Amino acid sequence: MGWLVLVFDGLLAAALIWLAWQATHTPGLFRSVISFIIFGLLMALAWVRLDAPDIALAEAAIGAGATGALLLSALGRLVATHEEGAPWQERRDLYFWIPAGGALLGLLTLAAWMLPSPGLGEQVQDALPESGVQNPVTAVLLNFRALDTLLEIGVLLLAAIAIWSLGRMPLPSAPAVRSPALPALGRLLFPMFVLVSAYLLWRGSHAPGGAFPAGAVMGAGGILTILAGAQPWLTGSVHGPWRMLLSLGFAAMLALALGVMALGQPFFAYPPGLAGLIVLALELAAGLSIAMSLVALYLAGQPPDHWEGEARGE
Amino acid sequence: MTEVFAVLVLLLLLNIVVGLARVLRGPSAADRMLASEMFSTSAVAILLLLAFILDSPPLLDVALVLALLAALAVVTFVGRAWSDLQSRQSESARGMESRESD
Amino acid sequence: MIYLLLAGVLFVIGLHGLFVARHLLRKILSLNVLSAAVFLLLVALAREADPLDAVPHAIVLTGIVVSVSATAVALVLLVRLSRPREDQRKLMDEEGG
Amino acid sequence: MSQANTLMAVLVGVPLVGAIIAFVYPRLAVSITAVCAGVMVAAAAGLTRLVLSSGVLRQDVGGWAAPLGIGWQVDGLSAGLLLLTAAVGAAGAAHRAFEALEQPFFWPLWLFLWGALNVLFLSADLFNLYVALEVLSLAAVALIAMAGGGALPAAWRYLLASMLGSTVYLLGVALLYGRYGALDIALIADALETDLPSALAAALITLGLLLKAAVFPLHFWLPSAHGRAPAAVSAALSAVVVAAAWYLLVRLWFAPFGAFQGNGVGVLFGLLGAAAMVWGGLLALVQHRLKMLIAYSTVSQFGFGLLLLPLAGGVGAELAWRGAVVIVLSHGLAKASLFLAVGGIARSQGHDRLDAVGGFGSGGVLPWLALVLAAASLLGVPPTGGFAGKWWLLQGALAEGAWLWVLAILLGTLFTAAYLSRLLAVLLRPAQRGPQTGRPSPLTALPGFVLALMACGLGLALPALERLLSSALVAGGLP
Repeated sequence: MGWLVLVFDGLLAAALIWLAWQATHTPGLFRSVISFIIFGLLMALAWVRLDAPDIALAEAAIGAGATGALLLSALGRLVATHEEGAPWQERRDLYFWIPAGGALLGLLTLAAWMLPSPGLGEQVQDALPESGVQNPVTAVLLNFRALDTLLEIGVLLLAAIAIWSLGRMPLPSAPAVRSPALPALGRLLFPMFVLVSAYLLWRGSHAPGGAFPAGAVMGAGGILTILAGAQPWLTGSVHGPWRMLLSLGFAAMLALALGVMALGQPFFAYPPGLAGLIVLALELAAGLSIAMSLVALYLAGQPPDHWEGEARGE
Repeated sequence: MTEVFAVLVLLLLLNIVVGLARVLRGPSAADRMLASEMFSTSAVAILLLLAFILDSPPLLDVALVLALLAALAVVTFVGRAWSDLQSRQSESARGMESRESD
Repeated sequence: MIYLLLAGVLFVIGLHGLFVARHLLRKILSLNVLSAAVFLLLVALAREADPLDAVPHAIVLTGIVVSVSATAVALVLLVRLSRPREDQRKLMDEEGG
Repeated sequence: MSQANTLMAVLVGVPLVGAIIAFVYPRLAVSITAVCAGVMVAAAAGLTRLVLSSGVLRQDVGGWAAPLGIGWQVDGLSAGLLLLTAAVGAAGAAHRAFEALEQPFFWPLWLFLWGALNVLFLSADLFNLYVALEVLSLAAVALIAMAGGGALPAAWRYLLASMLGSTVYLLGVALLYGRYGALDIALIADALETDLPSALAAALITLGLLLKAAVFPLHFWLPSAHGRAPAAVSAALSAVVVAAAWYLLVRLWFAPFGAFQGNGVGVLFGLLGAAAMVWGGLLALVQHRLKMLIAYSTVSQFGFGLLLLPLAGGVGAELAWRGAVVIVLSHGLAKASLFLAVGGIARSQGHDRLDAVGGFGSGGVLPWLALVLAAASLLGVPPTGGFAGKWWLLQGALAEGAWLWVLAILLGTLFTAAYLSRLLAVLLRPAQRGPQTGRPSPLTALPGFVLALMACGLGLALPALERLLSSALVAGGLP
């Protein structure tokens, strides 16, 4: 069995390196983007090999789904998709890069090799009963290091605001060439997306899953329905519900972090006994906001205040 | 039995590696997209097999998510890049006047 | 461990790509490869620890979200950079209509 | 629940809550920002008083102690920078509100920027700092890009540089975590050994931060970004965001990486600082636009802050420390004031070209007064804050007999005088009336003027500053 694992790792590593090179160094932007999407796909396998199913889930949802959709749609919106000549300017710079890169690689690997990696596994195990959940990753994310997660959800909201601040959507979101299959596919698959994300959310408290993969799946479903031409309630106007939904996760976490102080607890310290319930509520709110943010990132600009009927491919 | 599965996993991974040539050679964007779809199908199969070998049910969830979201990339591709390419081609077929007036 | 080496190689590839790539989209891809390398290193280290350490996993999850957000902003900025005139025309159309 | 915990929670929570409200209800944005600004100025002042009375404060976020949870830590240095952030944040917001531009997304982005800065100055956790740095960069990029046109490429370069900077930083953090199994600065400082992984981590983290701080020779993105952004944004970026990267450098090189000091590392920083002063000064001398001149002056002035590191180990350490911090604080106030003043002048004239802009009094008297006062502090005319800082830094260098750094300080001051004289030469021209359409409200000049007064007044608050920056109130102590 040992050699099988070794061959598997070797093949995976070789493929990843090759794909990374393809994505960054070969002519043809479309080819680069496709290579990068496959890179994400294989990274999910690498995470599985490294015993990190939580990250594998996120990578599967993000790498294969959301980032792919973002990159492809950006590619479609770029004016010059064709790129002439070599993807980089001078091959002379290799005289610098080969020794420099080699030295960096050697240093990094040597340093990484020397690391004892004591880790915090034991502390996490000890504190797990008090965290309110059984999945250690969820416990770290939503209890021990909840401040990081608060800021992370904040980054998503911030990215959506930043993108809206850059202007309106650059192009109507409906495809230029209409396919009758798309709306049908969207309608057919959307319930599946909702179901799977609800399942992942529920799994999160005791097994890999949780707000992020759930939100990413839900966001992917949202992008699908937009592609299928059903988005009238997603308006950029102040009166629509979208702004509230975008901020829901961030607002809920902040309200909780500050709210517990009214109960005499320090900032972000969950009252004993309520931790499990709080984590679940936070995951629900965060998941919804993550989904909404991903859709906002995909639209690449502030959507119109009113969608016109014709833009929806009806 | 797990031995057989492990060999299968390896074969599937090899399948991906060989298939990468299709991504490299194209020639058309659709070829590349289809090849990448083949990869996600293979990856789902690898994950399912690994879930049995390692006896780790979370991997089934990963496979599920991967299977669902792989559809998204294709749909985006069809909906955006492909149709854009087509409309651009038809546009350039119509002549260059419209472009110069821009 | 093969994954530590992999992380190193990916880091160098990403760095090189970032500096020499001409097209801006490829610079974004390079940055993503770069951060994937760092995440890989973190998780590979977590695996060495005994018992399995959940903190790097959480850190990487946070990092992935952050990098997706930054990538999205960069992509939109790139699109705006590449077609400024068209954007302005669209904006004018909107304000006119 | 202690008072310190409440104050820190307010500094983090209030701007973020404000950002949400400003985004969801744009009509309330200005008033909610005003409320937040008031609360944060009060909280920063309260926290500073608390530090003065009870020493270094430390809190565990969420009740989880350090290796597992995230710690907040406030000492004299972070209190000073929190105060600077509050002053510049409030003044910039007021300037923007008086300008009355129709850009509703400015307010949530501004509050995000402010919140991220507060987290940065509070947090003692390396990964939490990473996330805060990302929030900071994204908000800053969006604020720069808001100006449109030529600001877009600047925003793009800034985004790319800071994404690379944070990735390199994170790689360093990963190595440290793999080495010590902790992310808390104090814990790592206790455990640090001078081996290869730690040295590499120190180098990577420093490189990432230098990229974010735009230190020579990694300054390529800064001037165009700071020069093209809207006035309030340039003020915040140049005054506080650059200072934040400097703060992290000092924090890390004083406590955990202090063990590597003395291997010529300090000299390296000093040379970088000196080079930044000269190069930034030279480029400031050849600029054709007011805002670009001021932006290059930031590259140059940052060099003074870096001189702290070569001086930190010797007998003049405490003087140099006090001097460098005061320079950074007074530079922040003066630079923000300059950007706000020039922003007002540029708006009234319709441009900010050095050869064509009108003299003293064009577009109101107040911005010109602010300009003069801020320039005096930047130059180091007694009794301004800038003078006190440079004096202490020079005293520290003299006490150690470090003639190279004495020379650098004098040279830097000379360059400052040279490029500021170009600015002040404009004063002597006859006043011009700009186009009537672009006349801003006279109130817009007020915040910048107040900041300039504060920069000068800093020189009168020296006893309090001396107490705040005394070695007893520095977390981890002076090395």
